[in-house]
Amino acid sequence: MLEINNLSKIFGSLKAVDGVSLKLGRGEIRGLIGPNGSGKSTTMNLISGSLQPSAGDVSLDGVRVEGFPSHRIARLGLVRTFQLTRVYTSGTLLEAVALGVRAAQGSAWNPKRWIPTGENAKINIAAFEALERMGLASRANEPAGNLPGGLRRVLSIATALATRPRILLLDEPLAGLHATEKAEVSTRVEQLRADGISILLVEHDMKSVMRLCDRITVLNFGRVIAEGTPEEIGRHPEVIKAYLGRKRNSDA
Amino acid sequence: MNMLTRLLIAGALAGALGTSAAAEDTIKVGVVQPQAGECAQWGVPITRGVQIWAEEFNANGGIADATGKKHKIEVTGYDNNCYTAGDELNAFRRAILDDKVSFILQTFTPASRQAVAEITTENKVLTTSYGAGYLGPKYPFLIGSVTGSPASYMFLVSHLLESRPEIKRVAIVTADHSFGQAALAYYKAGLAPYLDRAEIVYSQPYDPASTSDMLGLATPVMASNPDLIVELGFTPGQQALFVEAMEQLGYKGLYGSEGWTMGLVTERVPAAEVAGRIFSAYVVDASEPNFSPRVSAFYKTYVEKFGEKEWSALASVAYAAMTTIEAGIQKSSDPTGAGVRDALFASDTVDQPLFGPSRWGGSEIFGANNWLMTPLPVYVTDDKGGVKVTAVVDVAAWWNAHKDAALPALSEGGQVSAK
Amino acid sequence: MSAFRRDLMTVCALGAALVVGGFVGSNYMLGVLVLFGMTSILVLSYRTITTMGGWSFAHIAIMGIGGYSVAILSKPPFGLPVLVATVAGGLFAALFAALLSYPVLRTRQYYFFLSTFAAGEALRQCFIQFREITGGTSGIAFIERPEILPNPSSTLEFLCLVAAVLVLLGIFYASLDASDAGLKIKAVGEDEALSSSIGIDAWALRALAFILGSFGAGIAGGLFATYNGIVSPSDINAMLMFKVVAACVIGGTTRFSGPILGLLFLTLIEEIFRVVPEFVPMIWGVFVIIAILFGQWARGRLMVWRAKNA
Amino acid sequence: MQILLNCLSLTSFYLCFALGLALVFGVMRIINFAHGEFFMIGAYATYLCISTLSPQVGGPVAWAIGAIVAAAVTGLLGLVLHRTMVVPLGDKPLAIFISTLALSYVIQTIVVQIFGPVGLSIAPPMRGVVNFGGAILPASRLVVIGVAVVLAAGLWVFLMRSEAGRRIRAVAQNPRGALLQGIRTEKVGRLTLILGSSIAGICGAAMGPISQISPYMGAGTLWKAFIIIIVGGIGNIWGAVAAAAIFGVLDTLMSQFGAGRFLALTSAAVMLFVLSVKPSGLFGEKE
Repeated sequence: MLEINNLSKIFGSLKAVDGVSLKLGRGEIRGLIGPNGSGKSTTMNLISGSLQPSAGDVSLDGVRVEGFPSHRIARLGLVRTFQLTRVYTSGTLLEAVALGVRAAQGSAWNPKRWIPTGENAKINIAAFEALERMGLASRANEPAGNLPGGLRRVLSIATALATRPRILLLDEPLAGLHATEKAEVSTRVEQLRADGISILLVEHDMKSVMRLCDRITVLNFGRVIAEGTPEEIGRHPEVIKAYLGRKRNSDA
Repeated sequence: MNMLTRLLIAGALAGALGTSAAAEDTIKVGVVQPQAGECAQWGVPITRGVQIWAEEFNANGGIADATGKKHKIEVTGYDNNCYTAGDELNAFRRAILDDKVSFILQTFTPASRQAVAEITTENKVLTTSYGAGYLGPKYPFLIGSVTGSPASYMFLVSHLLESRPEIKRVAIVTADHSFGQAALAYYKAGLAPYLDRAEIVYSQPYDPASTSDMLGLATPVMASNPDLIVELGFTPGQQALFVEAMEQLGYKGLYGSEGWTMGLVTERVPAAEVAGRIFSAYVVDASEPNFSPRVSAFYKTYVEKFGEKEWSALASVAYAAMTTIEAGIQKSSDPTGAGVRDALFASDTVDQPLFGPSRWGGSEIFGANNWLMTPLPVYVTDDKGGVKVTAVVDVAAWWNAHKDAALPALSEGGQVSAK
Repeated sequence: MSAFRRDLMTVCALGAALVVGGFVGSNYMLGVLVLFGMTSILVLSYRTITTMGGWSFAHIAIMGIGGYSVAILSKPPFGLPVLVATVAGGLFAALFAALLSYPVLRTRQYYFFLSTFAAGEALRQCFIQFREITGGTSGIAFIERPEILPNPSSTLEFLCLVAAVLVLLGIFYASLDASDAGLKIKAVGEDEALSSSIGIDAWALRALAFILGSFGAGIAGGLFATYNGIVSPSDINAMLMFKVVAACVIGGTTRFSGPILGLLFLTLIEEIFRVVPEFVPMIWGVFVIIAILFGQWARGRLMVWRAKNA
Repeated sequence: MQILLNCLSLTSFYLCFALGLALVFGVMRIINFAHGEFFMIGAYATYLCISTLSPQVGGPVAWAIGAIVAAAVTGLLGLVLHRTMVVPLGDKPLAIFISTLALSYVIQTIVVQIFGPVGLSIAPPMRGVVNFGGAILPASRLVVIGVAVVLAAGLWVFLMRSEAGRRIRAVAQNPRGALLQGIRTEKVGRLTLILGSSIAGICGAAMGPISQISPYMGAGTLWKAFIIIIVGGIGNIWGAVAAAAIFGVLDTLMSQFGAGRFLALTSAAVMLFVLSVKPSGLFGEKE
């Protein structure tokens, strides 16, 4: 269970994120939307540890984690993907995802980890499962280098999944996908909820957001201007104003 | 960066190694000096000096040993990557093990000599230098064939103190590398006997890498207002810059060093202004005509072959060092390292072709008399930018008279290895 | 596992080639092989550091620590046997790398080379300035050969020792490369942000690679010291550093065979042009430039080929 | 007073070393390891001009021609470097670093073949000494200070005022952002590299008469320039100017008061300290 209380981040004089609070329950899919520059990605970076917050706190199952480096937060079960997709391209898809499985295990300093042990098989099975859940199993042994854009994004989700996270932060997972791929990825993301993984979803594709999310938080100029179920958000005057600029006289 | 480049490499591997076949009775001489890189400005003139020495003999059929048999001399230069001790040893291995040389001329610095002490003694290769630096009873094949550095600094500064009673304050400006350290110790040893009437007012070594600011270096030296400045470690160009900076700061005293490239100095400071004030003493300076006709003939051949701009006093120093070996070869019936060594050490004096009779010495400093103390000519600048001999120091006599005062200064400077 | 086995093969083949070459070759060839063996240890340990994406320019200075440790520890008042001192030298080098990793590993890319370049120079200055311990610019001489050698002064036996140490260290680095830690180090080298986002402690793994690589450099430094019998600040020279970097650049660092072939190529040029040593740096430089530009062009070509028939 | 003048002249030397590199490094985030060699080529170009022309036209004019020739030659080299290395290896700073390192050895060997290994020295075109209340400042050093000040000020005006300058600063702050604004970063990169290289050439020409020029003088200057850039701070040309001043004063005082031989050690120690405290340097902003 993820809990954020009036998180804020100031760059010089700009309050990029200003007192954002949010609670994410087990297995819940929470949308985080807002016009460009509303602080969505900054909030993601603050939660995942890529950026140090200026104020406010982040707690994971009651444990305060704000200010932790991102790898410690990841080990506590909160993993994120990037807006500009980042994927390991030197090896095959399986090897890329296997790194996700290995990532959380053991400390680098213990010499036992310096010897190639036999548990590669166990790791590869876990990696294969992660690929299967994202529908990439058929391409497991292909070089990850020449995956088309959309599939690279799916692979990055699979890599994050391989670390068996409790909370997954997805940064525009559907961007750059065409209709059929979008539908397929949305259903797979929905299935994740069944395994008890809670998801914070930043996405511009309103149709998918409305369909996928249990609740939605709307940001504008770094502040939360609305929170509620997709239906409430759809009709919320503030949200429409934020998106369409000023409210056009009386209609709508 | 991948398979394609590796194929390229595999192709080039086919280049076979060529090793030269060694002719039978030629005398093979190795010169281990930097042939490339920053220090080539010292190494290349030294190698050329030895090559001209060899050509003089080869021109009339080679050098005759005691039995009258003539041997061609073959000189090969080996690079020691700017006096790096490890590379010095590798160059020696290459020269001794592969090319089977019987004589080697190397630098005098203690580090380089210690690195090759064992291999030269094992293979009986007579290794000489234009100075002593490091010798030892366990290493009979390490010898010093002329007074040379670093001892020449001691004899130069002591000669100046004796011949110029008005000198009261002396500044020693040396670089912080192994040459500089040895020079600092020998300068102090040369001054030790005269400390009752003269004092050392400046002796801070400088960082050789940061000589871009010569004025920053000269200002503290001028602040100690010395009568005599003795230097070691500047390249020829830096020497000229140092003199220019000191003159600009109003210095009127004397300068002393192992050698000055007067061409560069007079470009910056009018010759008349420094006439009679710049002294040098380093084995022999061939550009000065009347010390020894044979050496000035060598100077003409060098300038003819390589041009006046490429001249460096070190070439004549190397030439002089080889003349001691020449004396040994001519007196021995078997021109190998061991044979020549026995001939040279048959008696405790050697009739040196350039300097005349000189005694072996150095036991107090190195524990073995493997260093030929040849008399040391001292030069001073004349008003036309040239140099002329002002005195010839009887090195052995001075050493016997003053060694008790000089030895403590040398051991304090870490230059004494006699047990 | 195949990559791990290929690396092991390369290392054992190199060790065997050194020993066989030693028995067959001429005296001088022995010297070249010993130097090649020791420099290979240096290049392999350097490759381990490059896998984490950092091209350190302090490698040769850190090697100096190994050399000086052997020089100091094998003489009174310590009097350790030379081989023990060599291992201690490796540990000291690793310790220094650990200390250095704090300021240096915080930097990225271009700053990493600059700061390691300057740290190496600072270390070389320490060897010069602390005269009482390191003997200043004339260094420390008369270092013994390892006692366990039946007759220490024989170069052939020393060559066998170098080959043995090379194979041992090679196996260690190969296993590290294929191990869990090794894969993570390469992951950090490929994309640090992604690695830390999925839970890999990037800083710790970069430090691990830097320290373990420096351990190898320390061992190589110790071997150089006992072989040359002397260690001095001038041994730490830019030409050797450039040779190590060039070997990794020309040969490529994906597998062990890359740097070794690169080093062989450079040594061959050095030997062929022995008569005109002043041209060697230029020829090395030209081949490094060709390798980088050609590699870049080839990689572009490879990308296109892969995309065409993906 | 003399110490003050020495500090001033040493600061201007260090500025000469570091200015060109700071510009290129600041804007394009690449390190041109051959920068020292451009400095050296500038010095040799001036040497050629002075030794051939000074009999006809006299020292100062020959030196001026030498400086212009130096700027042109090194500028051209900068262009060639940009075309052959920077463009194909644009986004890989490591590859550029190592290939320029290799290039520096190639240039050194070529210059040795032409001019010989023995260092040469340029007869100082401007003789004489200027007196400031007892302390002296040799004319040729005044030239260096003048050149350093003119270059720094000129660069400042060029960057702040001119159109091309603004484009360079834009690329420096945010290469991608600049690209989006339609700035042709490659053209700006080429201009920067030509500018940086010719600055190195001019500084080589200015420093030629007061130091011994040799094919290997580049390496020493480069090391100092690296230190100044690291301490000065990332991408910040004025940081480099300030760092040059800091080291100018520090090194002069140290050699004045007898710690001359520790110069290299302290410079490296200062650099390592700054790096561990503030990785982006004293005046640089976080990357």
